[in-house]
Amino acid sequence: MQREVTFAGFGGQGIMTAGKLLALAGMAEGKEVCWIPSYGPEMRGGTAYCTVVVADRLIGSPIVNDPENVFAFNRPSLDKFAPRVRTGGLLLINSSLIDVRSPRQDISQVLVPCNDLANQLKNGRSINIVGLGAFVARSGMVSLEAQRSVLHKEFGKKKGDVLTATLEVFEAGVRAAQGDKEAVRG
Amino acid sequence: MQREVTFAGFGGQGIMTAGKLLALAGMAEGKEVCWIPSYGPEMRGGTAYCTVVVADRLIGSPIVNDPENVFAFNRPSLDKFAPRVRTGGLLLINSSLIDVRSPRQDISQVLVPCNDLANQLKNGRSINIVGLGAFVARSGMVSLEAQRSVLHKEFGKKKGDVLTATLEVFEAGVRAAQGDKEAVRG
Amino acid sequence: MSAPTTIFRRPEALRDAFTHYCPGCTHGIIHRLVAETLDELGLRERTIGIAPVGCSVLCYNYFNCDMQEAAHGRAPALATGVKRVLPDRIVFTYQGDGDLASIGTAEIIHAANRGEKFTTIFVNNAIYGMTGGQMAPTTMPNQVTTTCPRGRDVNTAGWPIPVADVLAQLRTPAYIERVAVHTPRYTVQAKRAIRQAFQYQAENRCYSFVEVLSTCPTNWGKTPNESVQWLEDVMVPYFKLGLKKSPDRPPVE
Amino acid sequence: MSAPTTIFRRPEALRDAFTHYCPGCTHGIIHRLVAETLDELGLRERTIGIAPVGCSVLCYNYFNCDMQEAAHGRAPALATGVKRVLPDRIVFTYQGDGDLASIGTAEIIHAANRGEKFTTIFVNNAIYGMTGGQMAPTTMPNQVTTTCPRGRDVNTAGWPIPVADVLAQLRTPAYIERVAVHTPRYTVQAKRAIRQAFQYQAENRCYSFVEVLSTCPTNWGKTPNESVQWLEDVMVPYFKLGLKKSPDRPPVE
Amino acid sequence: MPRVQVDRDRCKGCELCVRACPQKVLGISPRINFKGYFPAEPARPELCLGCRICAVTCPDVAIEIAVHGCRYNYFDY
Amino acid sequence: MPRVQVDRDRCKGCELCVRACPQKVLGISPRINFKGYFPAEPARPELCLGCRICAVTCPDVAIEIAVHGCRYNYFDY
Amino acid sequence: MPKKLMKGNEAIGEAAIVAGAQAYFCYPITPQTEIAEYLAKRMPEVGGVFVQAESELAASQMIFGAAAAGARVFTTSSSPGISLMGEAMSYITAAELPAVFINIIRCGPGLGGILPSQGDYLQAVKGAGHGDYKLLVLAPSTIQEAVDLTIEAFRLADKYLNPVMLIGDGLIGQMMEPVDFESCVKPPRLDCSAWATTGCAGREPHIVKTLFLDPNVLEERNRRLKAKYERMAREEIRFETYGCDPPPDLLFAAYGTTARVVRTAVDRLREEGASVGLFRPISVFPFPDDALRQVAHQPQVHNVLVVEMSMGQMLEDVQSALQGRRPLHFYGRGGGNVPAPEELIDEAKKLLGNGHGGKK
Amino acid sequence: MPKKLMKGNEAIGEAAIVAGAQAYFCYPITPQTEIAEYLAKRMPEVGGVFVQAESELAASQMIFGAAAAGARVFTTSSSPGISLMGEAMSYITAAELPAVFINIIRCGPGLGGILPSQGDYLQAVKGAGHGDYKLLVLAPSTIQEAVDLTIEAFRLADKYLNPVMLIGDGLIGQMMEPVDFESCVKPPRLDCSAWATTGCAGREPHIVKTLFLDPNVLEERNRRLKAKYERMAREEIRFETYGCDPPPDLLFAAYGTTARVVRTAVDRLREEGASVGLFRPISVFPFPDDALRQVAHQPQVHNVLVVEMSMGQMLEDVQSALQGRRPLHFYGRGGGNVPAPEELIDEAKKLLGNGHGGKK
Ligand SMILES: Cc1ncc(C[n+]2csc(CCOP(=O)(O)OP(=O)(O)O)c2C)c(N)n1
Ligand SMILES: Cc1ncc(C[n+]2csc(CCOP(=O)(O)OP(=O)(O)O)c2C)c(N)n1
Ligand code: SF4
Ligand code: SF4
Ligand code: SF4
Ligand code: SF4
Ligand code: SF4
Ligand code: SF4
Ligand SMILES: [Mg+2]
Ligand SMILES: [Mg+2]
Repeated sequence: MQREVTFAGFGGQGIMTAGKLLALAGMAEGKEVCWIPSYGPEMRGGTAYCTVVVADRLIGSPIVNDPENVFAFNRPSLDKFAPRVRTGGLLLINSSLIDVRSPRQDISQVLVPCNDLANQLKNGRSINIVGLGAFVARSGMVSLEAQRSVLHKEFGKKKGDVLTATLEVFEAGVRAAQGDKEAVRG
Repeated sequence: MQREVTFAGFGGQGIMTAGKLLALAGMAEGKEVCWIPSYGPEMRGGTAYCTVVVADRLIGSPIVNDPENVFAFNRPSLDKFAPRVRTGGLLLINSSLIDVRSPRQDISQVLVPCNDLANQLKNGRSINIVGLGAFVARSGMVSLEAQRSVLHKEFGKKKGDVLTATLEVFEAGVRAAQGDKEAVRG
Repeated sequence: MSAPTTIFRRPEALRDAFTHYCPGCTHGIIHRLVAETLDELGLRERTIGIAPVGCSVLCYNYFNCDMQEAAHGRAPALATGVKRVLPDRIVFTYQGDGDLASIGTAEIIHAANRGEKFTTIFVNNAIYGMTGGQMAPTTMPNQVTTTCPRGRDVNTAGWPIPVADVLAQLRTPAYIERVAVHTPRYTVQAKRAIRQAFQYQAENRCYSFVEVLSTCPTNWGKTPNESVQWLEDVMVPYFKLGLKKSPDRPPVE
Repeated sequence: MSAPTTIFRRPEALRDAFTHYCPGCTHGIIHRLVAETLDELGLRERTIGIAPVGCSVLCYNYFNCDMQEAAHGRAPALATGVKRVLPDRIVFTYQGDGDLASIGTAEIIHAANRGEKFTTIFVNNAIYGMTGGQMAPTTMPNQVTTTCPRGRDVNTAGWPIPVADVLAQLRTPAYIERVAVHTPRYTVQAKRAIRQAFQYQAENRCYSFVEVLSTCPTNWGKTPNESVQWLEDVMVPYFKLGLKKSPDRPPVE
Repeated sequence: MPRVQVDRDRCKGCELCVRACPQKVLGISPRINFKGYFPAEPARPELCLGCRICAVTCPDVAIEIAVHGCRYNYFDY
Repeated sequence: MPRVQVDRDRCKGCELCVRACPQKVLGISPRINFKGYFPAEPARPELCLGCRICAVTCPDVAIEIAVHGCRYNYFDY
Repeated sequence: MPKKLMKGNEAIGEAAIVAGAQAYFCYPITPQTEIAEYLAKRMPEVGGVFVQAESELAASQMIFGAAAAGARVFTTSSSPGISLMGEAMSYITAAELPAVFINIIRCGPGLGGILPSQGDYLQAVKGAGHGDYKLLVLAPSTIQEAVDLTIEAFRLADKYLNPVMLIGDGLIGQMMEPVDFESCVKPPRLDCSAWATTGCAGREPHIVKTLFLDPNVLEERNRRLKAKYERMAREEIRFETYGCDPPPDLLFAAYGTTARVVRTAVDRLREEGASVGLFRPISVFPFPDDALRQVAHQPQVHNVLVVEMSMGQMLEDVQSALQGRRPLHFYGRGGGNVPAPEELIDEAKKLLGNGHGGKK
Repeated sequence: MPKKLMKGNEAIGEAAIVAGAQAYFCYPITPQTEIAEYLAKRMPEVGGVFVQAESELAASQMIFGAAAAGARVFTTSSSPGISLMGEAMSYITAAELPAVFINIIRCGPGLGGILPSQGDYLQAVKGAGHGDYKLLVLAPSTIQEAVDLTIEAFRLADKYLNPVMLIGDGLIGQMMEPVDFESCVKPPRLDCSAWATTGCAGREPHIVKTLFLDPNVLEERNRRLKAKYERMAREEIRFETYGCDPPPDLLFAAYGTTARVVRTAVDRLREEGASVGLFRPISVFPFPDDALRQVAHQPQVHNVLVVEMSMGQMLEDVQSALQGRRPLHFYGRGGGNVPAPEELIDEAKKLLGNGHGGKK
């Protein structure tokens, strides 16, 4: 069994970190994992994306052209990756910044207002964690417990309320995905 | 038919030029010629030598390990090259600077007091031309006429009495070789 | 009422392209000054620019004149090649501090010393921008970068190289000046210097070199306005601005 | 009558080898000064010298201490590698003007600027000796060489690079001096400077650099004594001798 | 009267012009532009002197300035 | 009395010492040495001051100087 | 220590530390700069030397100096930077010193791009520098293998007194995978007291050099190097086969990340019943030509398909090894494109279509 | 003009002038410095550009700039200097510009020595630089051929918009032979108005670059280069055979000066009645592998003996070409030693001794 997701958005949205946290959760579950970044031109700006593969045996190709899951954090990412989602796969859309959906009928689409949720919790920079919560909750690619314990481990060392704040936005994401009324099934 | 000579001596004795003049004479006679220098370490001093090949067909190997003729202008050159002269070949020795002969019995040896002859003619720097005269006269590798005409062509352009002086030492060399009483036959 | 007169607009020598530079990065200002100069002196159509490797590698897409892209640090060698075979054209290199003051040290010094008749615009932003913020030869003492995470230690990495001052020690006649573009007051001076540099070239006088202090908000980890302040507070006192050498000065002191 | 006292003899740090240098070439004097210094300061047994590519490439056969031979121009990079891993050893590079001021420009400038704690002996003989007399960056105006057969034309080849002066512009503390060895009067000064340079290194103070004006009778086409005169008449007036920088001066002016 | 114009989609919202304008003419728009930046805009256009300081400051040549009638050059550029 | 000694086979006959000696002690030997050079030799040894100028001058460290008894250092070296 | 999720570049940096590297000299270039950034932090922590050089050329010469002084040293770069190290490679090999070079290859030629590539294979195995010299070249295909081979590279450099190069395409540098440093063994400290330039107290001076004016002496050294490479060919061949027992109808040959893509294609093709296998060279110099022949020349093998992120470089070695005895096919991607398993499956099917073990 | 007795280096310099070279950038190094010295005099006489650069690296980048500006340009060096030009070779090829590199090879690796060698063969034909690029490489074996191929190099560089390299061992540079410039044809001036950067008056700006951020665009360029090399392999194969009709029992393969030594050995062996011949590649990239196979795979040919002044470099190309179908032998000299005819005769006799056409 091999599962994949591509997180895509602006540079600075924390896309890469979200992927890394997910991969760590996969590892915590004893799975094989692989995190593959896009590393664009040697300069600032533009879109960034990463793909995470979690599998129960050695991972062959790190290149996944038709990922099972895609999370588009901004419009250019939606345009680029929505057509690639594998038939039957899942497309998550950051509805705070994207006001359209993919015309595809053969995939599931879930809208998550990442920026709005993060802003509501006065943690505007954590849209990636909101997204991670929503993605894990919806895809089950790793267990929520594994993901939470990774967050504890990674943010526990940070000073101040970082851990609490992070868990808060994570759970907001989880709830959004679980209680999502706007989900569109293909 | 292919004929070869190696001229060897100190850097500064004009060895390379003598070889070049010989090669030009070969060319003037319509032969194939090749002039191969030793190009030692990237620095001054030490011994220098060059080999000239004159042939009536395309010259293959420019490397001649057992030349037919050798002209040793100083002692280290004698030590190095005398053993290599082909059996039946000719060894010319600048007896002004070298007071020994090769113990070999299978070659001809000719003594030419190059420095003395040059000095006698107040042209101490032309020991190479003395040697060239002696060599051509003795070996017949090119004709004396061809060699003389090359000297005319090469030194005729120079200002002053250079040509006259050059021809003078050349002829001294020629005479020395022709009238050599000390020649040792192997 | 008469039609309005536009008193500030994009120069013709700058293409109408959206640049890839980060918000507030002063590479953009320097581009504009060069382009304005080419327009004002009427040089654009006989100019060949050489792009470096660095954030400004893509300047070949922005300058509206013939352009070449060099290998990292080698722009002065390319420019030498171009100018020698096309002596009546205008040639300039546009180079960052990693490009010019690190890997390309030999090339810039020798082009300047041969007195190649081209112009160099040297963008000193105290960091390697394109590769994500490593230490440059011009990184300030104690400045943190990804390859000096504890701040530049002058005991092991040395002091920032004052390139313009070093080049000015060469005896070959040249025009060398250091300027900045972080506020309009400085930008006006920078414009004058860049114009002067191209002017000398157009007159076939000498090699000309303008070092421009520039910001890199992204890799300095500062907002554009904070960056302007940092440049003023930290870089300007160290990298003394002004004319370092002029071709009117005799070659040997 | 008591036994005679020898008041001048070959230093221990100079092997008893016949050098390949041409008659009258002052490379030999500079070798001796370095060797005497190593002896006098007691450094020989913990010294690593780096030979250049140039006439002095074979100096690894002459100095009686550990030696490495670098690629052309790269001695300062090798020295950096050695000194960084063996900080308590004494390291020096011995380099010619082609080696140091042409192909190795970037390496010398950056080693000096990082303040690497080694010593450079820079032999400026205004020519490429080893390869048979081509133009060097320090070849004098109008001097004839095989690659400037009409004499160095400062309009196309630029003026000779005054390396010591250029390096002195770097802000990193260093000891930099220019000396000559064509007559004993100068040689005595040169010896003092070389000793000072190694002294600073032994004290772990700074990078130290001594530029030594030297003759190349063979490629200058002059006798040794004519060469001495030419050095005095032509090189000394241009390459100003003396202290250019001392570590006691503060790094930023 | 001078007129300062900011090209919304060329502006990267760096705020250099905002700080540079001696008249505080410029402010930041609350609406994101095509490239995802919050661009500058003339918030108090009536105060503009046409001094060109903002334009000289802008790294993205996003500002154009026009005047009606005569104008005074505050600095040579 | 100072004694200047030239190592015949190490000397390359460059004549730098000949010119440098203030006392004109040194001259060039008419006999070629092992390496093919005409080496320097003390022509007027009795004039030698032991000043070491010749030795400091020699690029080939071919000169050794010894003194009997006390000596005066003309220069520090 | 449990497994750590690490970026290839950082893992390589840590591996060098585990291997006891004492000095690292570098110049930044994407996609390998994280090695430098990581070591800028780590080297001082372990008392090692970190120097950002003025160029790749200088960095490669600094390791020359430090290696001659007896230190365990390395440098890293990516394609354009590696092209500036050819001089040093030749010199260090000539001087018979241990040193490690790492090339995280990006797409070329020229400035090219920063995306992954295998376009520097020939440069690595045939020689960026001049003269008769070779590097021992290793090509990992996972981050763990990059770690293991980095450490191995230091050991082999010492064993042969010859530089060793690790080549990884950009993905090897940029991916994250879990790595385990627990089983890593630090190579013993090399005894270099017989030649290192450390000061001559109590012994004769050491000279490290590459100039040999006597042709016979230099020739002798040339022959010694040659003998070294022949020994490597006997002792250091490394490769892996996958799906080769029983012998496949179609044999893929690929290395590095590309080999992983092939592996996925092989898995999928085999699920569909196709007879395919993979031969993966790990040492690319010495190239496992005998081993490849042994697999490929079995009668069941009808076709060989080389896959590379290049226009065909390892292809030359495979071609030479196969001696024209099997039809040889090539599938290459360039410009930073990584072949996808689907492309390889399509390619394979074309070759299998002719009735030899293809999907029936 | 009658034949002139010229040193190879000077003849090459003159040939470049005859070929219409407009600019030459160089750095001195033995054994090719005479090219620079000759051109320092000659270029100004013909209105051309002569610049002594600060290094080989700079010289190679100067020709990059000048080539992009539309000039006919070249540089020359010897082994260590060539190792500093790998970056430029990769860039100039990527930018698809014509330029000529000349390597008068000395013995290596490292500083090595200055005597003749063929030890940079692999560097020349496989790639000193990074990325998928190739030079067209020609190897003369007489001074006249050096002249002819130098001129040809300029023509081919224009034809393919790709750098061309001439490789000669040190003897090619240092020997004197008579040369004839009369029959030389200057290649026509290339029309580069479509891409050269000469100022954009009256047209859109030209951009000469090698950075292509879009992988598909870069891949497309990679494929275009590859197609170019395939075209070279069809159109530019050059070789010579000697004593191959009827097919010899023992076939020598050698190039450059070495081929001349072989020729002498062949002559002498044939005088003794032995059946020997020579295959001499003149273009070494593209390598004449088909042609070599056609000769070597004839049933009469029992052995192939490669002779090089190296430890076996062209050997790799011959091996690949022969496909293991003929026993392949190697005789190499290093360190600056040039094989003598006698050595080759001895070597040949060992192989001929087994009854196949040897001296009876
Ligand atoms: C030979 C080589 N080495 C390294 C690099 C990687 N590289 C690209 S840009 C750059 C530095 C850019 O810094 P700078 O010149 O200061 O320009 P900036 O981006 O700051 O404007 C480096 C090291 C390269 N492309 N080529
Ligand atoms: C990369 C490289 N380029 C060129 C050379 C050839 N070369 C050897 S020494 C030398 C110049 C020597 O001149 P300098 O450094 O001034 O030393 P000198 O002989 O004058 O003491 C050159 C160009 C080389 N060996 N390696
Ligand atoms: S990284 Fe720095 S230099 Fe580069 S564009 Fe951004 S701000 Fe400007
Ligand atoms: S060539 Fe010049 S520098 Fe070299 S040894 Fe001779 S005189 Fe000295
Ligand atoms: S022109 Fe002057 S006053 Fe008007 S907006 Fe710009 S800076 Fe402000
Ligand atoms: S300076 Fe330019 S880019 Fe920056 S906010 Fe103002 S208009 Fe926008
Ligand atoms: S010691 Fe002085 S006086 Fe005596 S020979 Fe030497 S230079 Fe002359
Ligand atoms: S200076 Fe030395 S080498 Fe020269 S002549 Fe005098 S003793 Fe001989
Ligand atoms: Mg910068
Ligand atoms: Mg010199």
